[in-house]
Amino acid sequence: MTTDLSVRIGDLILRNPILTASGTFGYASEYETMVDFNKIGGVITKGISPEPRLGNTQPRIWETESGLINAIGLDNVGVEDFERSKLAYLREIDCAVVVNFFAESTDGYAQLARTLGAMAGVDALEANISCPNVKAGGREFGIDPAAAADVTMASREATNCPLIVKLSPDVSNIGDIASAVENAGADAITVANSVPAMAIDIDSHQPRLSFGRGGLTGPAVRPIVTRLVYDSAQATNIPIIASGGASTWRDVVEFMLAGASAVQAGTVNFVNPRASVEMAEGLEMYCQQHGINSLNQLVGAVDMP
Amino acid sequence: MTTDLSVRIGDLILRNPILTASGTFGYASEYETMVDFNKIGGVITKGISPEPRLGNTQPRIWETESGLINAIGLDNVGVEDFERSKLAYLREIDCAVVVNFFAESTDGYAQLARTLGAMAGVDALEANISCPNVKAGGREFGIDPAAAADVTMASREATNCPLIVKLSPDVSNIGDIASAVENAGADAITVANSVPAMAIDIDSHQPRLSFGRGGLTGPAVRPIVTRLVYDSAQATNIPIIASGGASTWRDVVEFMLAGASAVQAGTVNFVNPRASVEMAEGLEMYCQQHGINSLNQLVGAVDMP
Amino acid sequence: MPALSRIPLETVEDAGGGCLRLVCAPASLVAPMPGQFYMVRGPWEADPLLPRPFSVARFRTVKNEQVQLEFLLRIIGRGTRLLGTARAGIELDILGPLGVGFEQPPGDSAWMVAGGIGIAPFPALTDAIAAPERSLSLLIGARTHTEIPGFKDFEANLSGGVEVATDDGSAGFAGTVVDLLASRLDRASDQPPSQVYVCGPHAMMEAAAAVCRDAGVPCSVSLEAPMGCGMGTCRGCVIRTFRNTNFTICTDGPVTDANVIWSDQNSP
Amino acid sequence: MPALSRIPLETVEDAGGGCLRLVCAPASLVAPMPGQFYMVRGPWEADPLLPRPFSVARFRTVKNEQVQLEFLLRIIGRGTRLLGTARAGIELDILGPLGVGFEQPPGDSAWMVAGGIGIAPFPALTDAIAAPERSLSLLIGARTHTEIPGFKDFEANLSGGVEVATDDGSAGFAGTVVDLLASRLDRASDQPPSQVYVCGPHAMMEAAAAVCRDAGVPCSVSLEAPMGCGMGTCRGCVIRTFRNTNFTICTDGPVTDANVIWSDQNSP
Ligand SMILES: Cc1cc2nc3c(=O)[nH]c(=O)nc-3n(C[C@H](O)[C@H](O)[C@H](O)COP(=O)(O)OP(=O)(O)OC[C@H]3O[C@@H](n4cnc5c(N)ncnc54)[C@H](O)[C@@H]3O)c2cc1C
Ligand SMILES: Cc1cc2nc3c(=O)[nH]c(=O)nc-3n(C[C@H](O)[C@H](O)[C@H](O)COP(=O)(O)OP(=O)(O)OC[C@H]3O[C@@H](n4cnc5c(N)ncnc54)[C@H](O)[C@@H]3O)c2cc1C
Ligand SMILES: Cc1cc2nc3c(=O)[nH]c(=O)nc-3n(C[C@H](O)[C@H](O)[C@H](O)COP(=O)(O)O)c2cc1C
Ligand SMILES: Cc1cc2nc3c(=O)[nH]c(=O)nc-3n(C[C@H](O)[C@H](O)[C@H](O)COP(=O)(O)O)c2cc1C
Ligand code: FES
Ligand code: FES
Repeated sequence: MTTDLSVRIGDLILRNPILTASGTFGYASEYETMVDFNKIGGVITKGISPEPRLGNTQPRIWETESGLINAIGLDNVGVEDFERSKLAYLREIDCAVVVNFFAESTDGYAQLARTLGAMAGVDALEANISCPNVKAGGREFGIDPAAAADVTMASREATNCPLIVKLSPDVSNIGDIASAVENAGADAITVANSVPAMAIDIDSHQPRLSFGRGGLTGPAVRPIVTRLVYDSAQATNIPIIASGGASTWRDVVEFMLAGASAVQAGTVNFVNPRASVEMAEGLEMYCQQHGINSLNQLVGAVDMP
Repeated sequence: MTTDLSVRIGDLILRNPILTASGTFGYASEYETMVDFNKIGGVITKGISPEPRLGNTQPRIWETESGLINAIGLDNVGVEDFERSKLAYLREIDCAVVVNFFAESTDGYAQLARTLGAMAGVDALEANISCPNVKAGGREFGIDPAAAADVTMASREATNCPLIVKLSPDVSNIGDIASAVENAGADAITVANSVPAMAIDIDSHQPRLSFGRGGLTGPAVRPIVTRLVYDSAQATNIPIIASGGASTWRDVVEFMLAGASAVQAGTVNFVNPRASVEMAEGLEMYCQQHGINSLNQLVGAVDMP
Repeated sequence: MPALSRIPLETVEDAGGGCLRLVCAPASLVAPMPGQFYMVRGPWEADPLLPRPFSVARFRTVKNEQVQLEFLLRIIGRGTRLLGTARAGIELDILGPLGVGFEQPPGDSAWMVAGGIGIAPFPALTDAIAAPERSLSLLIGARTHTEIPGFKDFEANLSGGVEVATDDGSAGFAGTVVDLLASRLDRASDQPPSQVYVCGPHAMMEAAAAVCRDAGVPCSVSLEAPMGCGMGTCRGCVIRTFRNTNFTICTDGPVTDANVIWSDQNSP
Repeated sequence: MPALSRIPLETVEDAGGGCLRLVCAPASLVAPMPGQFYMVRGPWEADPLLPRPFSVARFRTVKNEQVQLEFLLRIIGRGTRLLGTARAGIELDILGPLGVGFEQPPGDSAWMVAGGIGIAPFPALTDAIAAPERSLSLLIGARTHTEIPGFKDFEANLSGGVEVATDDGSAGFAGTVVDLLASRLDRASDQPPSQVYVCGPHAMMEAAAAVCRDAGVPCSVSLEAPMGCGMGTCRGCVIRTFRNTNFTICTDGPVTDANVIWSDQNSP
């Protein structure tokens, strides 16, 4: 038996549900010798902004128990250089290419969606409305249903490219936001981003990261994100893409049972650069062993009381 | 040099800032052979409700990476049996006794605050408005500033006993809720409770806990709670009590730098039943080594950019 | 009186059937009762987080009244796997003895019924109840013969013999150990054991308890649930009895008369 | 071409000064350049989570063209502590070789300047650049003499000698290794080294770089920052140069000419 692992996001069909998460996989070329791109569903680029950004100063990352806090500050090449120097490579790889992007205003999102969505080789866009690590742009759009809907609608109107919107985890009712984003025209929703967090050096009294706060990712947050995925899936009918702590194919299956149609491999790429391929292979094996021939049998199949 | 480690919460003076967290220390007698009560600031009892509660069925706990998910369902003896069979012991121990309580309505909170606050031997009350693990009572009061203020005000009017209010972590702006609770008359605020979470068994498709969801605690959540403590301390002038992931005296210092006046030892009691005493001893040593003679030099002293 | 001790691990060895035998260095401890358990944690960071509960498999009092503890455990998940890769010399945090252990059998014969690693507490129990006039038997079951943990070193005291059951018939009786128990009770209906002790998966213990109840034989079981504290405080291990009351496995148990949990029929 | 390999740990031994020497089993690997590094992780659960970066301290090509890697590390925190308690035989996940290593010195003499564990890459560098006509010296500093890691086994190739500096004067030159460097450059002003290689804490490297710049001697440094990926993707290790550009330590470095980071004065 072969299992059909494909996933549809708007008009885009992914070979399988495994995507690499934005900011944890560079612009893909870095992993050329490690990852067989034709074994995963797609790659998501580092977040692209209208202008290049240097990001924050050192220190930018700090490890905590089973987690990582980062405040990179969206260090990226900017949209022009992205097109000039990164896109050619991405166009050649044999999996979907999703470009993650963010701006400081609703208009900024719309403009960038238009520009990126028109580039050949860009298969989908992921609007990051949830970055905790910059002063403007990001999180303030992700914690309010109306603002989230505005950004979604503006981006939606600017492009026909499949549009994913990436939500914040630090909200009380993610279903409300997911539903607002669905109604505003998103093709899929990523749940979630890093969780706002902080760590302090008790000797120097300085925060461990130069930015002060940071975002927590990795296995530590997976149980939180699993609950957010479940709540989002209950509130919407578009695909939910899980992002937070997935490390093995078991975590992939768990997220799918909670309601995810696809799963991002993020921090785990640092722990094991081949993780995304191993997750895809493990999922296939699980499906074959359990006689699952369509992922629909899995997505949202948790047996809640 | 001796350091004054005492902390004031309303009229109550704690010997030092270490408290044991509700639900992780029973009714104190269980740890008689392990913990020198006269070395910690106080104990907080399991959450008491108007009626006894059996709690949820098995399974009730599940371990995740550096964390624990629980859905005990507030299994407790109820207020009558608490007075009859637990209070006598608590009255004798040489540290502050804080009674954690919850009800299903604002009135219920007020009545219970009145009853418990009048019991000799009860030094302070902690209103739990943030339990994720029951269907009614708890979390819905903790995610909305107005509801949180109502419960606080009703409890405040019912008793003169020092009143602590325990907030939910899964909110976007904890400062707003902390500030509402302060204005409604709380003497201190506990930040936070377990983080709503979920885990699923990929073989059975059942949630790992009978209740479906649960609350995540332990070291995994500490960086999140540190950020919540910082935000709460920025928004208020009453003592903030940190609760979430503290395991060593280093974590105590870190929470205090973020703005906590006191720190609860929770899940760590399971890992090391003597942890609360070790935290108090370690804090004292740190203060002496760093020439800190008043905790005011520490509380909120993080050097944010 | 439970105590928390840091004790060097003296021996780690393969016990067969995917199981591990851990022997701690002798330490100043209160001697446990058979059936009591300890919460055990190695010197690792925060993952795995919680200590793990293990029944004392055997113990001896050595010179200077020090107590030497031995555990038998099946490698099933993250915590037991780490214990399996530990080297002798590392220090374990050991909290105990905890809970309620086994009682002496009321008469001259007793049977122990183990589902797989459920054998763990029986060497200690055997040491404690073996007597010249007493017939002790062990019935042990597993899915297949490779999953049967080693139990050689207490066989000498099992005057009533050892019988093995495997679901797949690869060794001994073909069927579950509960089937074996039922058939043996049947055959021994004129001379039933004075006590049956059962340790294994919950479903197996519940079935064994029903078989004993039908045969009118007292049955004590050693219950299991995920544990946080081992001290009655976390309320993680609490189960509901047939009377709709709570039973806290770590303090009311782990050992209890089966009828407390599953049946209002009085123990005979 | 970095690769990810799972390699058994052949030897773990105390290297003195709170340091540890790890020797991996020979494996089919690309040989590294001295100054390159590997991301190393043991077989533990999710805490500690990330692999840790270590410079290759030494390597040799053995039969069948297999490469045997050796690391020298100071036990400072949770990850290095766990490596210190590991037993030979466990498997390490090793990603590398990563980054840019040291270049050959442009002339006949070269000095290596190490701050404490900053000595780590210098045995491999020494192996690679030692030549009959070349004078190689090592300057090593630490706060006190007990913190100086062992470095005996490559002394033979250090034809220019080894000098020690301790902040507390407990061994060798009393002062920092940068003071020692300055005074030695002063004395050697007529015959300066063709290259100075520096590895140690950032402040020490910056100071050493300034001293070299004043003396007109090329200085290459091996930079450090907390690392997530080692592959240029996480952006965790990025530092800002004096030109306000980003320098990605794991891919642009860790080794670089000091002037790239700290000064617009051209390398002489
Ligand atoms: C009183 C008591 C005595 C026990 N005695 C023994 C013994 O002597 N030998 C032995 O091999 N096993 C014994 N067990 C079971 C043993 O505790 C589990 O196998 C062990 O905790 C599994 O840990 P893990 O990290 O390998 O598994 P994981 O699956 O990784 O553990 C995840 C979580 O589930 C819990 N858990 C998993 N399986 C069980 C289980 N069967 N019972 C309770 N909690 C579980 C763990 O404690 C942990 O919190 C006993 C259990 C109890 C309650
Ligand atoms: C390119 C490079 C090569 C290195 N080579 C060596 C070597 O050969 N020998 C050696 O002993 N050390 C070396 N280091 C430093 C070494 O990586 C750290 O000492 C180690 O990561 C500390 O880990 P820990 O878990 O013990 O410390 P912890 O303090 O528990 O680590 C916490 C976090 O901080 C990071 N961290 C802590 N100290 C440092 C540091 N000095 N540099 C970078 N990250 C740090 C860790 O990676 C981890 O993410 C090198 C660092 C880099 C960047
Ligand atoms: C170092 C780092 C950089 C990140 N950069 C971005 C980014 O540029 N845009 C974005 O939307 N998310 C970014 N993220 C968030 C990840 O895409 C992902 O949502 C998050 O890490 C949670 O998943 P994980 O636990 O699997 O890592 C970043 C995460 C990390 C760890
Ligand atoms: C098993 C368990 C039971 C708990 N019961 C209660 C409770 O009854 N009332 C309450 O307010 N908090 C309860 N909590 C939350 C703790 O008091 C504490 O706020 C939380 O565990 C976070 O702190 P920690 O990470 O130090 O454990 C419980 C936590 C655990 C783990
Ligand atoms: S294990 Fe905590 S109450 Fe039993
Ligand atoms: S370590 Fe990730 S970019 Fe350098």
